[in-house]
Amino acid sequence: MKIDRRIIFVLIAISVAIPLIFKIGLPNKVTKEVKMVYDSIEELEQGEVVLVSFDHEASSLPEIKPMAEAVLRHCFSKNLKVVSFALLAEGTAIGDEILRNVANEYDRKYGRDYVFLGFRPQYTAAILGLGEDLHRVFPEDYKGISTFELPLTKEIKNYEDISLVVSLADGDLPTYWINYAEARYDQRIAIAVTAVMATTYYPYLSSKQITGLVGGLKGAAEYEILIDKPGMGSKGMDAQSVAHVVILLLVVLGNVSYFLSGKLRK
Amino acid sequence: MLKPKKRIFILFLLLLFFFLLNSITPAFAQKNEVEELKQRWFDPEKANVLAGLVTCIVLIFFFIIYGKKKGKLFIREIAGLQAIDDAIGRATEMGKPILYSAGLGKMDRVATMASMNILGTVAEKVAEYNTPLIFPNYDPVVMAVAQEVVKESFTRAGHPEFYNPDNIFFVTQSQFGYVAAVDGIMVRQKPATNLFLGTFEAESLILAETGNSIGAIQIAGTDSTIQLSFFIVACDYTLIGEELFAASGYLTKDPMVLGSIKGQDFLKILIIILVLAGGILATFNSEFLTKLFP
Amino acid sequence: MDIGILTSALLTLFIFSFLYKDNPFYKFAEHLLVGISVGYFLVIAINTTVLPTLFLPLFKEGNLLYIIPGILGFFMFLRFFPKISWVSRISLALIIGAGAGVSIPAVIEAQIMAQMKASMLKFTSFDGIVVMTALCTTLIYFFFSKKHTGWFGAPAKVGTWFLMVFFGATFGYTVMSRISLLIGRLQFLLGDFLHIID
Amino acid sequence: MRRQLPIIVCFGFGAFMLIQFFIPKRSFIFAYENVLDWMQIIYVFTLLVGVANYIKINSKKVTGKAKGWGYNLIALLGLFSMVILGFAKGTDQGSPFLWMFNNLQVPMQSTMFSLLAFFVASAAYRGFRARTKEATILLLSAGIVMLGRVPIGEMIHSSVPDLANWILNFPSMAARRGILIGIGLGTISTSLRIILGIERTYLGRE
Repeated sequence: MKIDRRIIFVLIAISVAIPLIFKIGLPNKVTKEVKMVYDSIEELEQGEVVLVSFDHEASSLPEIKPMAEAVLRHCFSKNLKVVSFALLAEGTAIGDEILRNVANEYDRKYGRDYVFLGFRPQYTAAILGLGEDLHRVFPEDYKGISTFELPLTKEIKNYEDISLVVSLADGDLPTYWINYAEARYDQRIAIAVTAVMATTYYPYLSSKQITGLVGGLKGAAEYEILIDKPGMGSKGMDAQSVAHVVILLLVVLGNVSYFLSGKLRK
Repeated sequence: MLKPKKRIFILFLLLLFFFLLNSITPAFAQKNEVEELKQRWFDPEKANVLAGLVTCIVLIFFFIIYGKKKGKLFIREIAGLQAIDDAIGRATEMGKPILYSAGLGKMDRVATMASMNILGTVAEKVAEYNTPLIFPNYDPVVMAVAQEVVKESFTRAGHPEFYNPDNIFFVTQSQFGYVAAVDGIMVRQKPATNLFLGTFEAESLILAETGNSIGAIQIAGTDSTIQLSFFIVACDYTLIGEELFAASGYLTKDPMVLGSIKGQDFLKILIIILVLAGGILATFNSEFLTKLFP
Repeated sequence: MDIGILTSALLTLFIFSFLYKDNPFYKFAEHLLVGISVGYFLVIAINTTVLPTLFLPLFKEGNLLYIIPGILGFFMFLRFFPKISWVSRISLALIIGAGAGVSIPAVIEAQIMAQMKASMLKFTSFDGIVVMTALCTTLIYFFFSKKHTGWFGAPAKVGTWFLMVFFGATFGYTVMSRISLLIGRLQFLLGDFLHIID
Repeated sequence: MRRQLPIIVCFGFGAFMLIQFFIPKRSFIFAYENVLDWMQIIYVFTLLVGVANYIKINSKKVTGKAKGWGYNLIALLGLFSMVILGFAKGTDQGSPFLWMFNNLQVPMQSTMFSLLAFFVASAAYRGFRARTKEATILLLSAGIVMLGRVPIGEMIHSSVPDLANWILNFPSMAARRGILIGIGLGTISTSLRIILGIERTYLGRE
């Protein structure tokens, strides 16, 4: 049976829009890999440094933003210091803005509690460079202030002064973090990636090369449960469920019609 | 290839250069272990990686030399490759063009290099029948290389006059801008065959779905594991990861490349044996093998 | 209404119009998007890379070593002049060569040896057996020196089954990601733009 | 010279970057840091070449009044307004540059991406048919993961999310590991061939 693609398109639009308007309130359960990220931040002492890297493009913002907000809220509520930058150009302005907004929620001060260092292309070189000297890779922050002058970065030399790296990614950048920062400098790495990339990183989870994994909007929703601050992730979960069911029904319909047409031909 | 003597000489020069650099840099204070380590010539913690490296180099080299000597090595057929031949034939019969895309990869990606090698063979076949080969590009460097490869292939096939550089063109460095352009080409020119070989990202599904809607035969191959799942669902044949690399060796028939593929096969056997041995030891609570790994 | 939200909403709708079919609104948005993204990239690249990592050490700190990458970078522009375009290959050779050199030990350590270690599981656990079987059979599938027939065909076949499990799981997970993106856009249209939801 | 020089450079830097991994000596680290800087800088220039190429092609279409040149003009306008605003007024909070990014680029790009939600649904409908044993496995695995990753899966049966997680964590993970190791071996052998100058497609065949 051939359905015009546009009918499928309309079905999908409806199945996402309706649950957004009329909330159902399906329950959500926290998975182990998300809890592991939460724990690896939870166990840090006040004042330790977390490096948050915005390794994504503007297109995946709907998934990255809820995850970034949840993780940053956790960091700031724990009084951790946050050093941040972007390894993909489009993450730059986005990262700067998300970081500033969340920091303001918690009254954190720029330069003392958090910094944003801007963008570096050629991520291999940047990640490796951080293992030797942060000031060399980032002589200045995003605003052009020397990293030797900012109170927070003044104290940081390389990975030895960074307790955890969180890579927010929509591509294979975490692989570079693992291949270079983890393997070469024993840096602890947690990742928050779009759902599409999540399966890619399960092997690293079981080999303990990453300390945890937050996967997409669902992961964000789970993280929001853990820090007890419902946000964008939780709001989208109903729509997610309904859309999945509609797609599965379409697949079932496709198969039923396939087998029926096969029988008719016989 | 460079002569071995020359190679050692260059390496020596390079080392000398860096030593000179070193002598003019200010001395660092030597305080702790890290500083002490920085006086040494070898980092003992990396011994296991060195062992792995030596194993890889020895095996791959051995088979490269072996291949060079023997001239011809056996490589099994790869399903997607046979399909490429048929697909070219089909386009010729129908008098329709063939669309080629190397995806978003830059020239330093292994998949892009493999794609260029395959492009050479495809172009040679296409030249015999004078079937148009359209190749929109995402990266200007890849485009330049592709033009040279195709031109050379047409010459080798004895039809340099059929080569049209305007068919291999640069589109844009924006992912979705590129997709939109390729989609436009598909809808307007209706190619009989689409070849997607290289590094792909989210655009894979849009390309494959549009290609499907115009009824083209589609053969894909990529090293991006995620996109493989879309190609598998939406294309007729898919070269999975290493198959793409091997395919380029299979087509070029370069004994040195084939040799290195053999070398990889032996490494795979070694990996399987080691993993199973490690599993057996782990069953008896021995960490003898696992301890050796990083 | 906020002009920013109005603009984004209109452009969002222009792009969604592609689902019906290709049309001038979509083409307008598409070209505008490409242009703007290239412009954005140019500004960010110059502000945050060319200036601090090349010009700052070269002109402010007087570190003459940086002349080398400066010149090599400049070589890339010689691509536009066919007669001397070959010079740009030197720069390309450096990136590709050095990249290849860095990647070999990194791949051996993280992508091969660490993965092998993680797969050495106990044969007494079901999960361990599954992991080792799946790993070994997929590796056999990628074996090119021998035809997948006879005794060798069976494990290769099992390997394809595990590959299919992976492809299916990835597809399923991806569906999730793509729907999330749509949720994000609809949250914007229904919330920030139309104020139907909060 | 034309052919030899790039191969020599490639070999020199490739071999150095390979061996320095094992040598913690200060001089080597210094040299290695420098090479990393160089790679970064040259890389930016290759991207700038792409931008220059883009401007060249679009202006050619506009001045030549090629079909649909109006669209190329829009692209150029977008590009130059970003560049002029970015350099004249800065990129800080509240700058017009950032406004353009947030209100034009971000929404368009994420909408483009969200089109995939529709395509993925139509591909699933068309592609997931239980024709062969392999296709059936593909279909089942996709279905279980799709259900298991959303709250509704748990309402159907409490073991659905666990089953989905098990698939992701064990068979699927191990198969991907197999693909990864294969690609890794391919990368190593290609990289070795590049360093030795056997593989030189990137230079273009001459």
